[in-house]
Amino acid sequence: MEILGHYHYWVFAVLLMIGFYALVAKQNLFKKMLGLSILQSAVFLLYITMAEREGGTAPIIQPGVADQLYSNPLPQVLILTAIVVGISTMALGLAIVVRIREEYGTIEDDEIRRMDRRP
Amino acid sequence: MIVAVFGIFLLTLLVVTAIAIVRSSDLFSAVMLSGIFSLLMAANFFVLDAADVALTEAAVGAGVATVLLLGALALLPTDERQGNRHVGLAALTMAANITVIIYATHDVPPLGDPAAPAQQHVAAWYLAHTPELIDIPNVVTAVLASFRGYDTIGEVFVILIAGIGVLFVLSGGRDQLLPKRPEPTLNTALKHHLIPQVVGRLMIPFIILFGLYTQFHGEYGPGGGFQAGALVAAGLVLYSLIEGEQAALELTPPNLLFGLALGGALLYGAVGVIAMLLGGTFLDYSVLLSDPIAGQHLGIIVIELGVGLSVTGVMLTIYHAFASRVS
Amino acid sequence: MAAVAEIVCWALGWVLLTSGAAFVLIGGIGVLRMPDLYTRIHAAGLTDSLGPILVLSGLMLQVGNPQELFKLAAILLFMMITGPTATYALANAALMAGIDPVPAESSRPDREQVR
Amino acid sequence: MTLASQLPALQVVVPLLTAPIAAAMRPRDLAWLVTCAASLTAFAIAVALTAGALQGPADTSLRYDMGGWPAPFGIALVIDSLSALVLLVITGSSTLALLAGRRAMALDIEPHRQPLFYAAWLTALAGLCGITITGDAFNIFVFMEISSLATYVIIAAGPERRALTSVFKYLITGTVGATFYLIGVGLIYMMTGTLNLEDMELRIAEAPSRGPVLAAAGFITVGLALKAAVFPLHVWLPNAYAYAPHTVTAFIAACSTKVALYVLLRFDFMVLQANLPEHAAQFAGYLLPLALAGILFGSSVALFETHLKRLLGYSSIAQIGYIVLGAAMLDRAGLTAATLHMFNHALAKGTLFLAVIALGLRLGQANLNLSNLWGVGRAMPWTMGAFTVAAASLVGIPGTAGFISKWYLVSAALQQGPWAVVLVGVILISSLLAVAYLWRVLEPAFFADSPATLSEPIAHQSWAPLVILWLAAAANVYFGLAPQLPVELASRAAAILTAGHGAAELLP
Repeated sequence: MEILGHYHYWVFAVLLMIGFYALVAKQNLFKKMLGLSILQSAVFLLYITMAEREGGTAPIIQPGVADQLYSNPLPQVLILTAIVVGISTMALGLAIVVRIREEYGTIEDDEIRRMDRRP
Repeated sequence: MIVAVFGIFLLTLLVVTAIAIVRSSDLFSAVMLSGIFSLLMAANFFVLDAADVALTEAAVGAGVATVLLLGALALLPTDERQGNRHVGLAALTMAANITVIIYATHDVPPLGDPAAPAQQHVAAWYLAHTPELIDIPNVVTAVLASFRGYDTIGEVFVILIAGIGVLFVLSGGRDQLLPKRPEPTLNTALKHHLIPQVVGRLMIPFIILFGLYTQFHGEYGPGGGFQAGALVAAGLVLYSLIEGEQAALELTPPNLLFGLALGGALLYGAVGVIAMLLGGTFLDYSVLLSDPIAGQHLGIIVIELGVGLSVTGVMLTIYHAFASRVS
Repeated sequence: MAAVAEIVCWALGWVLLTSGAAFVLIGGIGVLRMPDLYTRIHAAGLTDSLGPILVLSGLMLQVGNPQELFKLAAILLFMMITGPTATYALANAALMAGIDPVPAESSRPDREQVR
Repeated sequence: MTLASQLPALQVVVPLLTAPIAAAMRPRDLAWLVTCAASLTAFAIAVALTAGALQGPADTSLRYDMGGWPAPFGIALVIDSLSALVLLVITGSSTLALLAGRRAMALDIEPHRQPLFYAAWLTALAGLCGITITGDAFNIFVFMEISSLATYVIIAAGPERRALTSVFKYLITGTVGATFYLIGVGLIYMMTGTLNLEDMELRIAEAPSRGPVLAAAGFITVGLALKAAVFPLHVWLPNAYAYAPHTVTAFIAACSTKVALYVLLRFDFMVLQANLPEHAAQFAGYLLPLALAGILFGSSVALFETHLKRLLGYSSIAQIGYIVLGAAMLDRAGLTAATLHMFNHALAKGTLFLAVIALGLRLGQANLNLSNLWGVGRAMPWTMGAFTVAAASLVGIPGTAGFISKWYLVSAALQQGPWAVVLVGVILISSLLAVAYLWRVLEPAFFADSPATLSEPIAHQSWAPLVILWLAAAANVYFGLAPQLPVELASRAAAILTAGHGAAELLP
């Protein structure tokens, strides 16, 4: 039962770290953006997991059904917001990456660093 | 129990996909995999009884995000030069972080626990009082649009600033903001491929119809302005892919799209300001009409419309900002 | 009588679901085992067309209410239109990109690994 | 409701809703005008709110229920002395930078991009005000993202291509910081079932287990420290400051890291430490050494830096160290010093960057290496005069605002028992280093022989930037001679932060 009850949280931790690894270790700026989106998705998972309720349904009130259990609407609302924030960040980040490519001719971090060091 | 077992299957796939995204050196495959990642995530949200979030993740994460990534990738080199840096540092932080999180979560309430604090207090209040205070079936929409409407206006401005930002950043070093008249030869994409063109034309009206259904059915079922905006935008992106960039820009001129984005955000804000003028606090829809519940309904419909317009406008503006650069 | 019909629907539904799942599985194995892109598309087409058709028909037999039946039918129609189109677009794009099919006599898996 | 009771909402709504209007403005000059008007209105509202916060007892606070829903169910705005002080800093620096920077921005940014730029500026302003004023943990995240995205946009307006790489690094760091904050809020929500900060404070004590809350405290502290550029998480800051347009630097250097620090203080002291005594010791145990290291590191690197804006950026890292140091003392005196230094450092650093705007108009955007500043003091005596006043304030010369907060900081440090000597020693050494690195700017500017590198002015000199610059410099002196207002606000803020706080006597 311990495994079933907490597996979601472990996956949250693992996804978070996969995203983090891509951010730290990958040189390619586009790959970093993908890593960032994995990182953010991991947090969505955390919130939606805590909203789940055993025997519940999606929080859409069914008229006339007494004693129906619903999952928690609040974290779902928060994550709707967070998803939109995520896509906004990604769009802006991609625009910056495209401009970096136009100015530097590459999107590999270490090459850019080398070009910056040689003024 | 079933949920948990099924969840474990989906989650394991999710981890495998995430690893594949990071490891893949071909960025095109990485983008496709990230689309799969979002779909798996959406399926997972659905299993966890979060219908609205699942719909949003599918429309935004798997749909719009993939289109944006492809649009950007068309302007970028598509293979990653191999070679990782700081691997030791990354591994160390990862190990430390995983330990902290697993320590933190080992005594949190397990999945689905009805006695968990998160299920009490505010959440229980929302579920109990939405029927009498707002009287719409979808509690997610009620919380999103009314109880936490101030968060949602912030969200609209986040997406608006993303649109403004993409236009601003991509216009660097150019003499115009928005593509006025692209080359006729540019990006004629599927013009000469009969089957996708015919099928695409067939699908577009249905996609937009579904978008409108999502927009106006959001009080009763999963949906709302964000999902609708993303769906309508997806339909119009499909149009642009089939008929070419130029035809799409003639159908929806860039100024119109940007105007929609600004106008949607202002419409949302105007509802709040009108509520202030009528003697309520900002975004207090109850004062809009003499009957508070009718006022709530009116307020929610109008702000959801504002959100939908703004999201459609911003998504298409961003798409065209990338697509019109491909030469 | 109604009860018998229900049981028949339920059983038939499970048969369709299971066979649909089997086709999806076979398609998946095919994608891994086939030697070149075009044959792999063929295998993937199986997961795109026959699999969902069987699975969705199975589900349609099992749900009772007409609203859900309609939704499932709409999804089925949608998949029957988009699936083949996607397969076509993929094959067409591959051909345009200059990927040649592997000739029949050399289509051994080990050859694929060398390439 | 009266206009006065609507002020908390208007503080955010005015700049927020003006942003789309500014983006649509034609002709383009109107965009600047509209932006200035909105920023001035926001400043006026902040002044009115401060006046309100100063009336009545020390822990007085003004509340506003968004959407008419009561606090834990809706989103509440809370204005007390602490948020009033930060609001003054944000709106003041935005207004001064806008007024002083019109010409510089007209040169830096092509006319057709200007409406978008000003819209982003207003959104950043609204986002920062929104973070400061809200009483809801998730709402902080939303407005943090608004302000961050808008800040990335206005930094990316920088004329050199390195602005893009700097802003990309800032984007990654900022998003990771915000994500960590979001994880922390999620873990606390799991344990308390609420998002309202005050409600959280009450319910955390009843949390079924401590582990998740402590981990949440870690995530929130690290996330906000990333945003606030607390050493050693500062790497994004110097380049982001250096390659942004000068006007943007004047705005964000004065307030964006301060706002992250403000959230850190509010969250840590009011929500976490009040209920977790062991967390107070952890907070001090980790942050005190980091603050000391940051002070010494920032000042030392500034000593060898050759680019004026990067030098000032490293100096900011040291100054952020002072603020964290004050907070890590955990007592009222330390917190008073920390909040006071937020105000005074914003004043001094803002003035220095306003002077940089004027220098940029004369020398060109890119020529701000120290070697290009030779003789500039004689060519531009008014600009460099104001720069000198602000530099004196940054060092902490008596008679300037910087002296007041250094004085409070040293007095607070002296109460720290056996550690007092170390703390005071570090503060004194760092002040000496500050004298040294600022002298490296001022000495050649005034006394070097060769003004040969000075080319013809890039732009026709105008009086507006100088007037604004001297206004800011005069404020540095005024708040040094008559510091009642910021001191009063800061001591009230410290009282609010330590209220109901059993850990005030816990020393590291």
